[in-house]
Amino acid sequence: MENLVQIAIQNVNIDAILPSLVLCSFGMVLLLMNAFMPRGKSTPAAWFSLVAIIVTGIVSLAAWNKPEFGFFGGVALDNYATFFNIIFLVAAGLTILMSDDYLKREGYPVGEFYTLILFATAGSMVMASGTNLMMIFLGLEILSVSLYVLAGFFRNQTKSNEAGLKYFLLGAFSTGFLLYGIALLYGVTGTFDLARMGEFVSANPEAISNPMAVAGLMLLSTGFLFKIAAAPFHMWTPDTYQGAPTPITAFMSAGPKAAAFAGFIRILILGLGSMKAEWTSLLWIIAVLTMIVGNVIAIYQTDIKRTLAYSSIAHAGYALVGIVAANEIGVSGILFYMLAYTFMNLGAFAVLVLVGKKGEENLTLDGFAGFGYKRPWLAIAMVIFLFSLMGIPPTAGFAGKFYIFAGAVKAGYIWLAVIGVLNSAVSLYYYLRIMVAMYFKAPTEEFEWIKMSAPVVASIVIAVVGVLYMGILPGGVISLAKNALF
Amino acid sequence: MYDYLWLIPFFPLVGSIINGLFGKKIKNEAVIGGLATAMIGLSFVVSAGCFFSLLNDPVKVHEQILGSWMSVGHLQVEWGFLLDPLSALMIMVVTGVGTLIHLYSIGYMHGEEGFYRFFSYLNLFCFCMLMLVLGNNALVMFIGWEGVGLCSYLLIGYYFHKKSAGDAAKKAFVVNRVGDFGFLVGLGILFWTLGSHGVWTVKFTEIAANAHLLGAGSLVVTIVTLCFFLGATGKSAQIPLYTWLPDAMEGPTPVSALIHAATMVTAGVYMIGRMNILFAMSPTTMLIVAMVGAATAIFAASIGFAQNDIKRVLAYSTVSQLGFMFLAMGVGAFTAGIFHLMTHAFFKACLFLGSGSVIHGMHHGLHHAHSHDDPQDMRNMGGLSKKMKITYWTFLISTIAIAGIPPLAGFFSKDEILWWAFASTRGHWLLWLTATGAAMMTAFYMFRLVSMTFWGECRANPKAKDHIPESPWTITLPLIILAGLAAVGGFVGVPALLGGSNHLATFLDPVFGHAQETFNLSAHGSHAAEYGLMFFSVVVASIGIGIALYMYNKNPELPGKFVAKFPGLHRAVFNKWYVDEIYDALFVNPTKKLGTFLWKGFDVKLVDGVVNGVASTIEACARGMRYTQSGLIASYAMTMVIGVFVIIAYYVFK
Amino acid sequence: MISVNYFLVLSAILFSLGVFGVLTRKNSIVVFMCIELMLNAVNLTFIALSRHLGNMDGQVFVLFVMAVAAAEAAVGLALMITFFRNRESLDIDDANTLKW
Amino acid sequence: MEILFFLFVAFVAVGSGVFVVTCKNPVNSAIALVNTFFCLATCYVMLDAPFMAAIQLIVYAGAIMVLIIFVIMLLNIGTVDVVKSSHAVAGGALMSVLVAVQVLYMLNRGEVANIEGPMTESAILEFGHTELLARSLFTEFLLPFELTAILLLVAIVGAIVLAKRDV
Repeated sequence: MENLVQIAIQNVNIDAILPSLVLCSFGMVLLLMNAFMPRGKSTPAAWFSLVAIIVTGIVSLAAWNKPEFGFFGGVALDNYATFFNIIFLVAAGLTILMSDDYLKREGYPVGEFYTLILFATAGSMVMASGTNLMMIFLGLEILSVSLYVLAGFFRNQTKSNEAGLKYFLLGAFSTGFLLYGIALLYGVTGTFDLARMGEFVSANPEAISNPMAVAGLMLLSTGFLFKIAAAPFHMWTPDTYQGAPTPITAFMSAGPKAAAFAGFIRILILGLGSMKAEWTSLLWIIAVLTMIVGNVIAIYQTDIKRTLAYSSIAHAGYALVGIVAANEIGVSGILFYMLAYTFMNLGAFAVLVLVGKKGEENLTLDGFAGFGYKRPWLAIAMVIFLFSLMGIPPTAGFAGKFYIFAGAVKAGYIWLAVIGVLNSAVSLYYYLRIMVAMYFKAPTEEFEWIKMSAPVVASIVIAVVGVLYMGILPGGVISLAKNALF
Repeated sequence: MYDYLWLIPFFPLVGSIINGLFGKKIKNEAVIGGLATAMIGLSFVVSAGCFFSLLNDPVKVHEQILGSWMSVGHLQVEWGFLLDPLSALMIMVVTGVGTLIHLYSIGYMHGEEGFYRFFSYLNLFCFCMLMLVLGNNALVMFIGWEGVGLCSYLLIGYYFHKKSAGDAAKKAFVVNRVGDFGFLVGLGILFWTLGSHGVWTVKFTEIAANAHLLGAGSLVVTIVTLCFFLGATGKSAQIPLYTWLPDAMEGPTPVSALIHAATMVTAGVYMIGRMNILFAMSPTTMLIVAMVGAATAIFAASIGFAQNDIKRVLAYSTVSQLGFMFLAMGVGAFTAGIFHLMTHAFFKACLFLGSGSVIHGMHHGLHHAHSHDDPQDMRNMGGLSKKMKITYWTFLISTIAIAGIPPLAGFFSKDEILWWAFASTRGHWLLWLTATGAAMMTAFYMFRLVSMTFWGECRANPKAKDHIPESPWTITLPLIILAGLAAVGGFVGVPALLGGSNHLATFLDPVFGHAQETFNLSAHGSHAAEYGLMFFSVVVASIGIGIALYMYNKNPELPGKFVAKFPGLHRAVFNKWYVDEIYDALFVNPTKKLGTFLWKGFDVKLVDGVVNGVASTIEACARGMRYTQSGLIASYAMTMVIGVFVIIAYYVFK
Repeated sequence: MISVNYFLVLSAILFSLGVFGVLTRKNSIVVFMCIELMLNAVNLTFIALSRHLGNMDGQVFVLFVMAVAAAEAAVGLALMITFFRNRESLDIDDANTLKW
Repeated sequence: MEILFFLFVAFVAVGSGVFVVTCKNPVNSAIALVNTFFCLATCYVMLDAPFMAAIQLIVYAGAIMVLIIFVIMLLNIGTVDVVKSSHAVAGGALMSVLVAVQVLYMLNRGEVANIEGPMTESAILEFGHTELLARSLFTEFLLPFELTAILLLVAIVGAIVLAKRDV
């Protein structure tokens, strides 16, 4: 029995889980803090959680180029994980910045909101650093359970309820498929550990053609594609994104999506690299379908939040192109794109938070009429985000798409790249409508004063800087992303 | 001097930022306009410095690298500028004409709401255009390429409270994006194909140096160049993507002059010039370029016959002249194309600004008379030569220039194009004939314009008649300078036949010479033939002028008779040969559009047809697909199960 | 010791039954119970495979799946309660304000 | 003999599963689901996993199902559930049959790996199932075990935030 304890202790490497550990600790302290705070005061919680994000960020950055492994190979805090950790933290930080005023406006100043965001981020980190299906699954569940709650956070609002319930039922349903996939892969390879799984599959090539392995791969992909919001598993996305509180929509479209990509890429390349032929051909179709579905349906939307929800589906499609390419440029392109998307999408949502009125009104195109002249600075920021979403140079969105499509072209998927470019031409249509409303429409009614608060403005400024920096000088970030490949 | 290259786009950018951010606070028009003009003026000074250094420099290609932008594998993309004779000439045109138009705008836009916005956009446009021209690789060029589209969008929609302006702006942007898509796809294929030969690059110099890897006349090079050409047709308003340009006249007149005549619309021509070696490698593409150019030239010219809006005539004229440039590029007369680009920038800018001056005066007069007549309608004009002397004379000079009467600028450039179209190794007499016909029409409609506007009796509202003033000096000074350039600008390219030495061709030889030598692109013919053609084109132009004078000046009632005699023909021309309607019938959802068609009569536009057609198809898809999103959890779950089933069925059972 | 395949087949049948329930039931609590049925079917697969392969990993995973199921049950039922408070219904077809 | 016993258990499991998805009354469904859980627990015992069987009963039948039944009672929705329109049922039936056929086919064609790990029958007899499980759980899977704590914490916080009435 003592042997066992020794074995366990030898393998406990706190450094390998330090970022998520720190974040969880902060989360628990915050939980206690909330318990003793007077009700209806969430601002201290917001600031505290920002501190948590910053401290965790420092801790994460300290791990750059100093990979740590531990827990019987279950955790790898390598550069890949660190890069994604930073993405999650940026997403969470920007979300927290834009949330406080929003929560007050909507009448839910509840500190637990931030606790849940912290835990969701910790779950994402576990997904990014897990090298074991069990770890990745648990990270995914911590993330999902937090998100179910956050999506339905406004418990008296019908829309929010509905968003939470839909997300929950469909998410749990997809968990069933994901688990079945994991079980089948376990049955074929006898392990959950990705490295051992990879060794086993390459040592036993007949496993590749084993229908159980293939079915396992596909079911597992289904689970992840659901979280990524790829067609045809995207159906929950628009409804949930529209109904969820706006900052949470922003958060969901950036952080958790990146987390799903992080886990998915690691599983595919590390664990199932030998089955590349299968998963590239699957994801090829899925990517095309996702891009088309997202972009085409978005055209017919009038609610801006819903439009952005569809656009986020389309962006998931672009990022999937990078997985199909599965080469250095493509995968580092995904890392880059996820960070870029975090900035541009959260920025756009931050503007939406400002423009919206209580009860999420004002989020149709009319709400933006004449915006460009009434609020020129905000409008310029919005234009920058929209440009980045469209993929117009010199913004981060262009650079990201460029890398991903260059990766696809280099891997020989030229048609995929062409379809991608064509899709981003289509996407122009609905982004442009927002710009037309902002610049070429007179305000329909007297424009209400937007209450600008420092934190939201800060989040917009950070996002603008991020988008422009990554667009004009993407070299730094992309070389980091390249270093981050495992 | 070359170290200061980066300053050229930098100045307008600074001006744009300052005006954009602080213009609202500055308020003072003189400061705002002065600043913007000074910034582009400084660019012009630096450009001139670079240009003249280059002129006396034996090394003709200079690059300035500011820093690394993106690196992808072996591909290094830099923030870099390229100065060679072609870009040197272009920056001179852009900054020179740009400065004059900025100056002009101070007077023209006086008192407009959002004065600062206008100058901010205008400077931003210059920045983007200079990035386009100076970029040393295709991606920097693409920034400019997108950027000019954006600025054009913003400026066309400047009068945003007018719905038509917003629609026109959107149309221009969307059509341009169709072209941009072609550009990107072409670039992607080029990049990939060169990459498969081990050369990963988007730099123009390296593309030119390695183009031979693609193989002359190969299918790849044809596809690549056709994609690029699609990009060019979007930006330069060629068939089939041309009709955004006439609509773009919704923007303020200086914008029409700068963007939709002198600079942005020539970007396509410039791009073909940049990639000349690739185009030279594909005779098929060259032929298509030439045919599209010639067709556009004659087609747009014929539409110009029957327009009554002064700016629309000029817009169709621009489309037509751009057609000439493409024809030149298509028959291998790269120098002639660029030459015509330059002279066209002078006289067309002058014409637009002149029309602006006329509109300005008419507006003033009509305003005085409290009349709501359209100040742009030529049927309300006439006899303005006495009221606006400077405007009249500069306008006339430019008109003669565009008509191709020697020794004004348009003659030399147009004649060179016609000669190449006839005698080049890639030319054909049909191309020549079409172009000559277009030249005759040009002379005709331009003189029709002049006589309706300036000659004869004034048909304006009697109260307005006496209150049409000449414009202030900020407006007339640019007119005088541009008219001067339109008069003498042609002498840089006097052909050898007339005792000139064609400085321009010599100057541009480092850019085009290689391709022209390698692929034997030259025009050969006897001197007699050359003289003959030259003479013939002058005669043809004169005939055009003559008819116009006869119909509109001597016998003002004749056009009416003509219309009465050939009503069908006139209506066909008046309605732009019904192309719009054909497009509609083909592309637009017939049931939905039938009502609109009957309601709007014959006034539906071509690209509206295509754009709306494609858009409505996509929208129909969107509408249909949207209903899959039923909001019902069970159906979502069903979709997921079907998805899983299909995926597994395919992979497990295949 | 009977063959692992028997258990796998039983698990597959239960899984499909769960899918059937999710697709056809309207009461969200029942839908959730059907999802639980699916998860249990997978658990059986895990344990059977674990026994067959002779390593404990699968059974440990089942422990975690149970924890996840418990967590989801708590959150899911809370969501259903709030939904019920707003709509006086648990019918998933009533969750239809967000669409198109 | 064992096989017969298994078949019986399987039959009961599937039968109660059918009840779960067809009973109109949610309470009946819940009871049927508990029955299925019992059958599964029996299967676990047959698979030499008595500890898992116990956990199955305690956690699933004991905790989760009680929670579900509690909520059903709380919301007092005894018999209101209506089954969907017949074509929805037909579609669901078709798809689930297809999925079943597919999975069975896949199981038929596929092969489970033939690895004989350390957890043999003799090992189980020697150390006991619970100890083997604990060894695994507290060494190799220590971290996931800790993570479940976070997961449950999140769930508790979330449930409280959602379900309480006042802010």
